[in-house]
Amino acid sequence: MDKRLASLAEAVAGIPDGATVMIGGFGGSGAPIELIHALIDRFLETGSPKGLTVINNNAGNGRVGIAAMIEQGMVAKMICSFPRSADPRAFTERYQAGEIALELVPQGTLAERIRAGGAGIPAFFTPSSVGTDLAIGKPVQTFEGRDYVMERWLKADYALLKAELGDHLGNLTYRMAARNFSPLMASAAARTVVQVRRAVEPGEIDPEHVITPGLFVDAIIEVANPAQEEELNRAGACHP
Amino acid sequence: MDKRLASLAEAVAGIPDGATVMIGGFGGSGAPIELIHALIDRFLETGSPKGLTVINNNAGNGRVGIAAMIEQGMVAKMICSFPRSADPRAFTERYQAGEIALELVPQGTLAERIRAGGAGIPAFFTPSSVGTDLAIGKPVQTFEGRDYVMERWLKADYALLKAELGDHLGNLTYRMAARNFSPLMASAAARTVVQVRRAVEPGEIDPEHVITPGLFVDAIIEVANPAQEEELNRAGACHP
Amino acid sequence: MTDKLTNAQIAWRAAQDIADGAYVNLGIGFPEMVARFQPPGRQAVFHTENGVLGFGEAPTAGDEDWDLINAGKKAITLKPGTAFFHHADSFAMVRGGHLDVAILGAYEVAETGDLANWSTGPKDVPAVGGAMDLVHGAKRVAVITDHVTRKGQPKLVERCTLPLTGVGCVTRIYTSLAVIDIEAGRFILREMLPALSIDALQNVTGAKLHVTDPVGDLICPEV
Amino acid sequence: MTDKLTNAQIAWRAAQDIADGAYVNLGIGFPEMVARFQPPGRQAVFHTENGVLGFGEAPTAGDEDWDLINAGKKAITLKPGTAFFHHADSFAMVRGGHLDVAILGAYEVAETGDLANWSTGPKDVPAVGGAMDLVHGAKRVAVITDHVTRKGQPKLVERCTLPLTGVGCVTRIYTSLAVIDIEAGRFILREMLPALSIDALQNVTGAKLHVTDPVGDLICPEV
Repeated sequence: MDKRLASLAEAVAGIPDGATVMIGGFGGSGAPIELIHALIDRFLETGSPKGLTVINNNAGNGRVGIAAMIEQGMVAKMICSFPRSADPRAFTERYQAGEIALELVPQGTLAERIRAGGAGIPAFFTPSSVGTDLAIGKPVQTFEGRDYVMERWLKADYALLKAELGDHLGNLTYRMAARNFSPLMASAAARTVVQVRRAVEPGEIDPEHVITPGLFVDAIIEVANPAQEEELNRAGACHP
Repeated sequence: MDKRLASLAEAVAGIPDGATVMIGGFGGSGAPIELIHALIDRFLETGSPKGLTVINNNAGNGRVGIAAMIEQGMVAKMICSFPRSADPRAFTERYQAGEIALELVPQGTLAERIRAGGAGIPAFFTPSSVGTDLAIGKPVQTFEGRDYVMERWLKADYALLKAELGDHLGNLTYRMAARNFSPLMASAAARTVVQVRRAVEPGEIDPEHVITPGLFVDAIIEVANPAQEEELNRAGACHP
Repeated sequence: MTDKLTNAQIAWRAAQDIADGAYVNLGIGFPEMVARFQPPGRQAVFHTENGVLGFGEAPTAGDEDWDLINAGKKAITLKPGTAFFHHADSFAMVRGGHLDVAILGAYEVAETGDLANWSTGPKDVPAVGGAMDLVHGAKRVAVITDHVTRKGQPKLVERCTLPLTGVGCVTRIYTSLAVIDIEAGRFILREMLPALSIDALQNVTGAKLHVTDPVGDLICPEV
Repeated sequence: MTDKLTNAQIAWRAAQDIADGAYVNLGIGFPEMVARFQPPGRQAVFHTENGVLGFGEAPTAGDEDWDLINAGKKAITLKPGTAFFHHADSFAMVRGGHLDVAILGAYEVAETGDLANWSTGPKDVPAVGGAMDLVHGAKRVAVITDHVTRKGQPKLVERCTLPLTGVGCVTRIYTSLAVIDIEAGRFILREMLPALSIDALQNVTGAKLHVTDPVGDLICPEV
């Protein structure tokens, strides 16, 4: 079993129109810029994939990464907790024009819904959002005198993630806070594709240091010097 | 902040009669033998704590550890998935005599209930046990045409755990498969006490290798050469 | 020609259906034997409930590390690519549908796919372990078992009489006499020992055996 | 004597109530300032939603590592004892009641303890982040805020008019003029600027201020 792919183009080739795609990262930390840009390049060449539902904590920043996907018109809906950023114009413009849908989810609920999707738990109860507009229409149940909202799992067709080390079996480590949503998304997508800074042989990652076991990963592609979204934005970068 | 304790006796001093105690380990792997035996020693000296509810995957093996607690009559109830072992006589005898209660929980449900207790999730749905005797009396709900049982969180007054490294802030690592339930139990107990093979300075554990962040840990006690339950049993050991 | 397959031969036959790279959980006891018979060129990745993926074979006696065990509390070994994780993550793998195959033992299997393998009744100390999670998690749940009980009673039945582990969960049964699929609430006979007749097999089976395609010969090497 | 406290002074005052060793989450923006004013001899452990516990101060400009950020996407640093974890574990810490204190900003706080701090209405792009989790997780939820809006309208009110972040969750408010507790659906005045009268404070407060104990002087150093 060898989960390595040969190219970024191959890594994003299978994502169809209308797919739900989880994209790792919190702001620029952990954002798989090269995978996202490969997907944009495919869209620019072929017109596909479009009509995507994208799941990420944010809704893009500047003119790279998820913001560039939105700018190109590939995204029909964002599921996120915080669609604001230093430069949120791509999302804001489309949102205010009614061209992109938004499902706003409290950050902890978003994380837990994704985990539930990966863990085979169709629904769970949380105190978050009880009594607020974000709980409207959701079942509320009382446990030990306190109200909780029932939330549903969240799954995706694809997850596009960035990791630090990845072995051929798909075992992953992450760099510092770049971990964030990625281990959860790896478990909740039908197909999980990961750009790793360094592809290593099985056994090079200490079994106690594996963060995402290979079972959750379908494919890895080495991107040795990945771009940092924050640095791209500070340099005023734009894709394409 | 320094979470180190001076003695095993101090570590188990506060556990009251009737407490619910989570005990880490799966069989002998990860079993905090020295903490358990310190608790037994306290009981033999003072008659307390008794009437305990113990949560562990198993119900003891041989005449050490949890089995010895049961043999001494400290345990009123076990919550576990598998109360069988190579030498289950302590539990079996008390159970057949009607002297100990048993709440049998599927292993994955047990793990998830403990995680839910630590994560502030009062209830969740699982397919495990649907249509079986272990689902009797539990609410069943259908999602996307499939039935799921609602399960409740599980919390404890104390967790007694074994870890490999522990720093003064309570950050922990575990050795190989000795991890099992312990990171979950650390989060679900009002007070978490951990015997560590080596107490280290903050910074000695790589932040990416921490398995249980210190926030979940109240106290650590160094036990440099911990006994292995399996080895004790193979040697026919008995406590006291 | 043997009367029936040995346990090792049943395990061998089950192992032939495991694809290269499949993620597999083997129930404790007899099912663990399946790991020994992976066909050449195929490597399954084995999962054990207590938080290990991709582990190796049993160590030689005396080399055990008792922090490194499987769900049956037997010593295992590391191999390149092994990963450790906690119990909630382990059962996320199970419940979340990430395992390709789970192979379990059985007291009874019904033509409905119902499985009973955790309790022989109220006299016993009940112990369920991870079985109720596995039957709802793996993409394919198979059973390996002697075709009949020690007393010669059928283990393949119309309805289970013992407490259920799961409802409608088993899709294939490897027995000492046959390979039988469960489809739409029926036992479909796929393979049986060449010396056996369908009538003879039906006689030791507690529910109707259906034949929808030619029945293959169940031939296993001496293992 | 100043008319009102600066934001830094409000943050300083809030920091005085944080015990040594407390686990603390500071909301993004203004609340982050609280970390600067830990009293000598006390060290809180700061949590940030994106999976870091026990991190250090901001790096000097040019030394940022953009994989090491806080929930406000600002660069932070490691210090001995820092731990990383994923988002589900991070919010297990929050929702599970493991944080001692969360300090948040506010658009409005009601005498009921209701907080509104995530949406200024339908014209805006809504963004909630982790606020709705934090208000139900931390053992103590405090607000730091100017006492009135930029237009001089009260931010402490009988009932919030903006969309709620949480119901009955805030227990203490540190404002530019006063420290106010919320108990049993009432604002209880604890401290106010020495130059201020209760009447003057009541005039800029949208709900009745109750006095149950002697009101302390709110005195902050120039920071």
